[in-house]
Amino acid sequence: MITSHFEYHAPRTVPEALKLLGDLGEDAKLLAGGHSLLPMMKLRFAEPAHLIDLGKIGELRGIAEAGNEIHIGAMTTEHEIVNSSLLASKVPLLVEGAALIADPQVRYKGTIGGDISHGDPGNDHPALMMALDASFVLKGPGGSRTVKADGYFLGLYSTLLEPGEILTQIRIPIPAAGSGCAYQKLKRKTGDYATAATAVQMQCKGAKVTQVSIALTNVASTALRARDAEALVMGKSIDDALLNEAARLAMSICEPMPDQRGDEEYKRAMCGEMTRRALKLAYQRANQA
Amino acid sequence: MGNMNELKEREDKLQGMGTSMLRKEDARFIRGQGSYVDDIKMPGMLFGALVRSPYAHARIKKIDKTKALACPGVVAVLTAEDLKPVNLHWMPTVGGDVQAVLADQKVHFQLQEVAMVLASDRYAAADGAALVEVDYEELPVIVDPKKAMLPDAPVLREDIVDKKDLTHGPRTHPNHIFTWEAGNKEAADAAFNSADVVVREEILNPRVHPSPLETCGCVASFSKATGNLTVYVSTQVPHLFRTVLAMLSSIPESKIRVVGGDIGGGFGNKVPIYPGYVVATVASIVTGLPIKWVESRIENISTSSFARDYHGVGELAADKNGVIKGLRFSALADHGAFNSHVSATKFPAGLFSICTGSYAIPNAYCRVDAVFTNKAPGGVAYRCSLRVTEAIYLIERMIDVLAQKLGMDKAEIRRRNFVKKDQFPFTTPFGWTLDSGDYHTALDKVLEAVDYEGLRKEQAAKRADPNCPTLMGIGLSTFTEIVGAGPTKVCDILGIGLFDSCEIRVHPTGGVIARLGTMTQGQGHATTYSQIIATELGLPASDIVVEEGDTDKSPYGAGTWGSRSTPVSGAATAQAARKIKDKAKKIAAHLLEVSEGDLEWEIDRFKVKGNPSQFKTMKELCLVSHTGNLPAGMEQGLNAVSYYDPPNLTYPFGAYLCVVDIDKYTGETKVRRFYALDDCGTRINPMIIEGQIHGGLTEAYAVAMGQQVPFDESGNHLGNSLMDYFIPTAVETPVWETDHTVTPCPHHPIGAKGVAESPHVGGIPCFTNAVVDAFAHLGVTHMDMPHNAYRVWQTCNATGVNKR
Amino acid sequence: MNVTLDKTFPMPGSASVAWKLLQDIESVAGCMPGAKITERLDANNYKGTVSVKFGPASMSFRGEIELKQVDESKRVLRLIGKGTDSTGSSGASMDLTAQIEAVDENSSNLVGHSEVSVNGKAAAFGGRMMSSVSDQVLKQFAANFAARVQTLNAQASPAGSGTGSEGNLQQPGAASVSISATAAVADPSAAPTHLSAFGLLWGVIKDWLKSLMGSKK
Amino acid sequence: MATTHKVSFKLNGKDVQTDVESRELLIHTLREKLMHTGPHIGCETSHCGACTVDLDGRSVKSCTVLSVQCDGSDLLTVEGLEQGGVLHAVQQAFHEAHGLQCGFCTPGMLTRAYRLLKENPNPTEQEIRYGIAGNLCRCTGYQNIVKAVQLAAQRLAATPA
Repeated sequence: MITSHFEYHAPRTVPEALKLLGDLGEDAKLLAGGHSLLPMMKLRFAEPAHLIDLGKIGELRGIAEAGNEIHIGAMTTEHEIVNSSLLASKVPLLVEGAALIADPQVRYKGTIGGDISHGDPGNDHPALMMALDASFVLKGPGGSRTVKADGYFLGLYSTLLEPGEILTQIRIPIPAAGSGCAYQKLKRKTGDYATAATAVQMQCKGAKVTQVSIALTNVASTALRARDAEALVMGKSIDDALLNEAARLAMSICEPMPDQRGDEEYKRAMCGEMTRRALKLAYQRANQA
Repeated sequence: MGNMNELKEREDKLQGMGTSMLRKEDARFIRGQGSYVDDIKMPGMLFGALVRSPYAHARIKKIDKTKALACPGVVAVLTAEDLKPVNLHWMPTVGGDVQAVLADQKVHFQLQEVAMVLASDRYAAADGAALVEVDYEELPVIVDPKKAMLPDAPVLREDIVDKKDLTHGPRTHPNHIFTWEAGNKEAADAAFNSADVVVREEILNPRVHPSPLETCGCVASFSKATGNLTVYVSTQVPHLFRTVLAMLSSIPESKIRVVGGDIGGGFGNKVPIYPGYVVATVASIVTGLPIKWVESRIENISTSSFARDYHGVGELAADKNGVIKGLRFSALADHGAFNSHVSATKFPAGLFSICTGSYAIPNAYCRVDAVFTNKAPGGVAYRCSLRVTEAIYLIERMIDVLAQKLGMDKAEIRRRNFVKKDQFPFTTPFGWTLDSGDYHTALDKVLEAVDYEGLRKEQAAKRADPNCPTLMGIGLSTFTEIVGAGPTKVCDILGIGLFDSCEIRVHPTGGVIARLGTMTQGQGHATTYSQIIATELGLPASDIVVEEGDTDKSPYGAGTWGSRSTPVSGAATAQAARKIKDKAKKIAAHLLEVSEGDLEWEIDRFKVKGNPSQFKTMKELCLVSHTGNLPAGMEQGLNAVSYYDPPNLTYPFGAYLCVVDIDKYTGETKVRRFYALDDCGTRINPMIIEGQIHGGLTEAYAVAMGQQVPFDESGNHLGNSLMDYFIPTAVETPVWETDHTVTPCPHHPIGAKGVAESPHVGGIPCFTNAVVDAFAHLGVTHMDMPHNAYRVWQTCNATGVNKR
Repeated sequence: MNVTLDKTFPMPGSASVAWKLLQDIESVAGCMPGAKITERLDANNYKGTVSVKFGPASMSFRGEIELKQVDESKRVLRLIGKGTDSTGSSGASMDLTAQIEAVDENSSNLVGHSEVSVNGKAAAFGGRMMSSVSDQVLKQFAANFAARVQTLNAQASPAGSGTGSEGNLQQPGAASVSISATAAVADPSAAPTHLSAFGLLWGVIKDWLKSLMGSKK
Repeated sequence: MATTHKVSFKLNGKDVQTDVESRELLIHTLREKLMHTGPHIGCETSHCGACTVDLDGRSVKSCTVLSVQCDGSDLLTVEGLEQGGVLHAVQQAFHEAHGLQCGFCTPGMLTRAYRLLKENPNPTEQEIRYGIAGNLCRCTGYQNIVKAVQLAAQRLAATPA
């Protein structure tokens, strides 16, 4: 469990990091929290010649309110997210989701940007970002661009992030007051990836759902937006029959990969179950709010 | 009353048996000053990394060391060819087989040891290991033991294909290891033929791994100058380790020193001698340098001894009242690629024949067939005595199956079959003599504590409610353990009897040092042994030092496994102390000028009967024993050694009850309540006993609810890291409620029985019984472990309880 | 860890052109993402490497390819490739039976049946991705192969077709000079698919990572 | 081969400087170069937490931290908990509540408990279990560890540091 040799670089600014990334090209990898990359390198499945550590770039950290958005630096840790009173009051879904990631030590190091750039459907942030309609700021040699979370995740581990680009910031529109949300995650034990998980962000008027987004974790090669299920519940008040149908619609778009967590049938069923529970809870919260 | 207080003060000062003395061991551990094998650093020490096979069964066509040897820091690369000259490329196993130290022409399981790279540090060793090029030719693989004995099954062990017998009787197939039987088949069959009711169930104990938090490892250090070999190793059996090394290396045993140091948990994983140890030792002998070899976690789970992998069939025959008349248990045992299974010579299937459990069953027969497969070798006792978990799991499951068949309450059927208090000592049809017990009292105490009737009512109500989102299950386990191997007349390993020893030296000022042949791995020996001595000698436990694990210091013993420390070494300790006490009494009589008969013992002193002012404290006698003022002809000193050969094993028992709530829709099982009553006889340190029970129950929970070492059909590991291999965290682990009764062991000097394994052995069936009970009303009679959400959901799905 | 795949891919070229290309082992290898023939041992045996470097992930298998069977009449070819990765901790093999079915003079089908197996670390940590990955491997292969068929079909002259099986069997040797894996990368039509092949192997590697790690970047 | 880096950091209050390869892991630097063998190696894949140390006020798994990343950091290991011959409350509490057996997970567990109580001086049982979920123990079943953390919390509350 020892990595092969590599060179370590610790740029202090984003331009510095971009220059290194440009100069070193394919031989370089960005190091965020390291809890995916380093173990992979210890098993020698990954042998990059250079690591560019983003950990020393202060401008990549922090959580701030900017107009009707929350801006989060890509290198902000899960620990900081879980303990942010700003997020707790403005974007509780993110706090609820981040608290279910990995374990305390990993949350001290793991970053939201690393989680998203990774493009792993087992990671929790992709679905959370989709449910929150977040955008990502990608900086590259050619400057900066902002892309929507919905559409960012192209396939297993492939995203819109181009080689030479760095994800620097996450922008989340602050949900209207009176929104309800929930992240329901089934896992084997602390520290595990989701067998299936569902993120729901919802608004209601009276008992009727006026806005809802539903996103699914680890049931396909990317996080999925459950649009049919969303369409179904829009404008309706939620009861068990509707929950069953919404769950069925969510299940119908799953293409899970079998593993030690379960076979396709189980994972699909669990996606339905998590969806039903997340919807129910978000609906309750929206109506209590 | 003042006298009473004074007596109590003296008593308390000793912190003897029965007191929850805080552990002596903790002082260094809480400061990070433990000394585990990987902490050892010696001048010139090289680090060894093993090159392992990616294939489960393959011929080695070629090994090319060139690139590895060119790697900076790499000193040498050892293969089977290099070990041949010293004839150590293979080693004999305790199971009567041989095991490849480094793969000789063929690999028999995935990640088998193929070569060892020696380098200046672990970084260079890893670099070198990645550069050793091995060409393999894949061979057909057997993963499923049920396929091992098929007529057309590939022959796995070409090296022993001509061996008709691996010391445990004739082999009937090249992949067959042994067939072992016990009991009376005819009588059992007759009982089945005439029974009112018969039940049969196929019951698997899946392949699991003990996974102590510290993996296995050693530092072997051979001095070319003196010819002395010192091996620091994370082992549960330092003395047996030394004996085996002497046999293998032909170095005189007197020139080998094995040091256990601190052991980061063992749970059976640290009983065997692993190839890595042997290669490191040879490497040190060859280079004259210290060699460190330490497993990674993946290596640990994948290659150092697994446990279980028993594919069982249980059958019970009973009358219509649920009284069991006959038992037939069998198991197909997957021993992996080599029979390096650790068992006493006379018990190739360990103590499997304890499978009548706590019940008076007149006719019984059991049989175990062991076979080779392309999986890692071993089969250790994971927090139990060998094959006892498998045996107790079978009987505790089958009695539930029988109860369901008869529509009888699962507590009631146990009552009807228990060995009764007045039947002890009770000899089972397999010949074990259960020393003592009071099973009815234990069970009733538990049922009352949890309001069993109330729980059953709640369960009935929930079953009647179609909208209830959970299934409630109540599991019982009323087990009898068999620990403390064991009497030399039946128990030996490599011909060495399983007695154990204690040497006690008393110093003039009353300080005591005790040395034992056991090896603590967290059980708190330094504390409990000193408490035994404190009570026996009336000297404060705080002044008693206990040493174990250094074979140069401690007397010979078979080590710590099978809960044998208290039953065997605890007895040796008490007996050595009593020898000293007898001598002290003679000195006291001499000093007080009375006869020994006029003296009586009181806490920490001998006093003259009827004349309490006339006494000699033990502390005084310690000093006098080092003077000339002794009875005529008596030698100085207060020292003694005792070698204890137990007359019988000990039989701790318990009654456990578990309540689970199963989420019908996810299959998740929540343990709402677990109540564990244990009876381990005399309780030496209640705090430590409770800690051992917490730990054993947690390991039982891990095995029952999640642990399994999974393979694909090609023998590839599919879950050999801690991502997949289930070790529960504080979040998943249930809260444990503990209770006890005390039924002293009649044949043990202090009446103790051993406890650390009971919660594991008794806990596992209790969890399964609870999970199955949740589905019992739906006709489910058995579910194989592990009861993870995925597997339990499949039963929810099959029974339709998850329909919305 | 085994997976069996049966696939049919349409080829933009005549059966004879596709069949000719199929028998050119170097070209076939060249169509395999990251694959390369390093040595030809004899008419039916080759040494080669499958090596991919993408992002942090790199795995390179060295091994042998054996041409098991060539059935001119049915246009069926079977080859077996086996290898171990550079760290000696993983093994992989593929038993591929490929057939060319004529559709019309300018199109045909590549019908593939393959049994892929992965051993060791790759199976332990990437095994559960096997089928989808192998599936993508074949897609990439077919895309590259189709691109070549198209190129060759364009060049194909009436004379070019109808070459006897003898000639075809000798061709690989000669072809290994002219066509090679590197040529495949140069092939503009193959290039983009080659890139996405990177994407898929990136996927394999990251997948076992996911199976291993409880945690994240 | 790879260049080495000079790395300086505070270790249990003392300034240390050492040369490390880029790939060197903090756990190895601590154990093999700086002779702090309190933190242990249990899994190497950042699951078990035996290697937990306190890095700039965060509990981290030192098997998944590069030593070169720690330049200028402030590190605390189990060896640094005892101050002036006086055990830290968590150490004393683990002893008194029998929160350890084989002792292998203990240094990581103590270091984690130390940080947990700094961030949440009065945790509920559930908060404690959640807070130590990155540290595996095979011996105790966690029950006495939870008790120990609760006991330490009481002691710390009684004597503000």
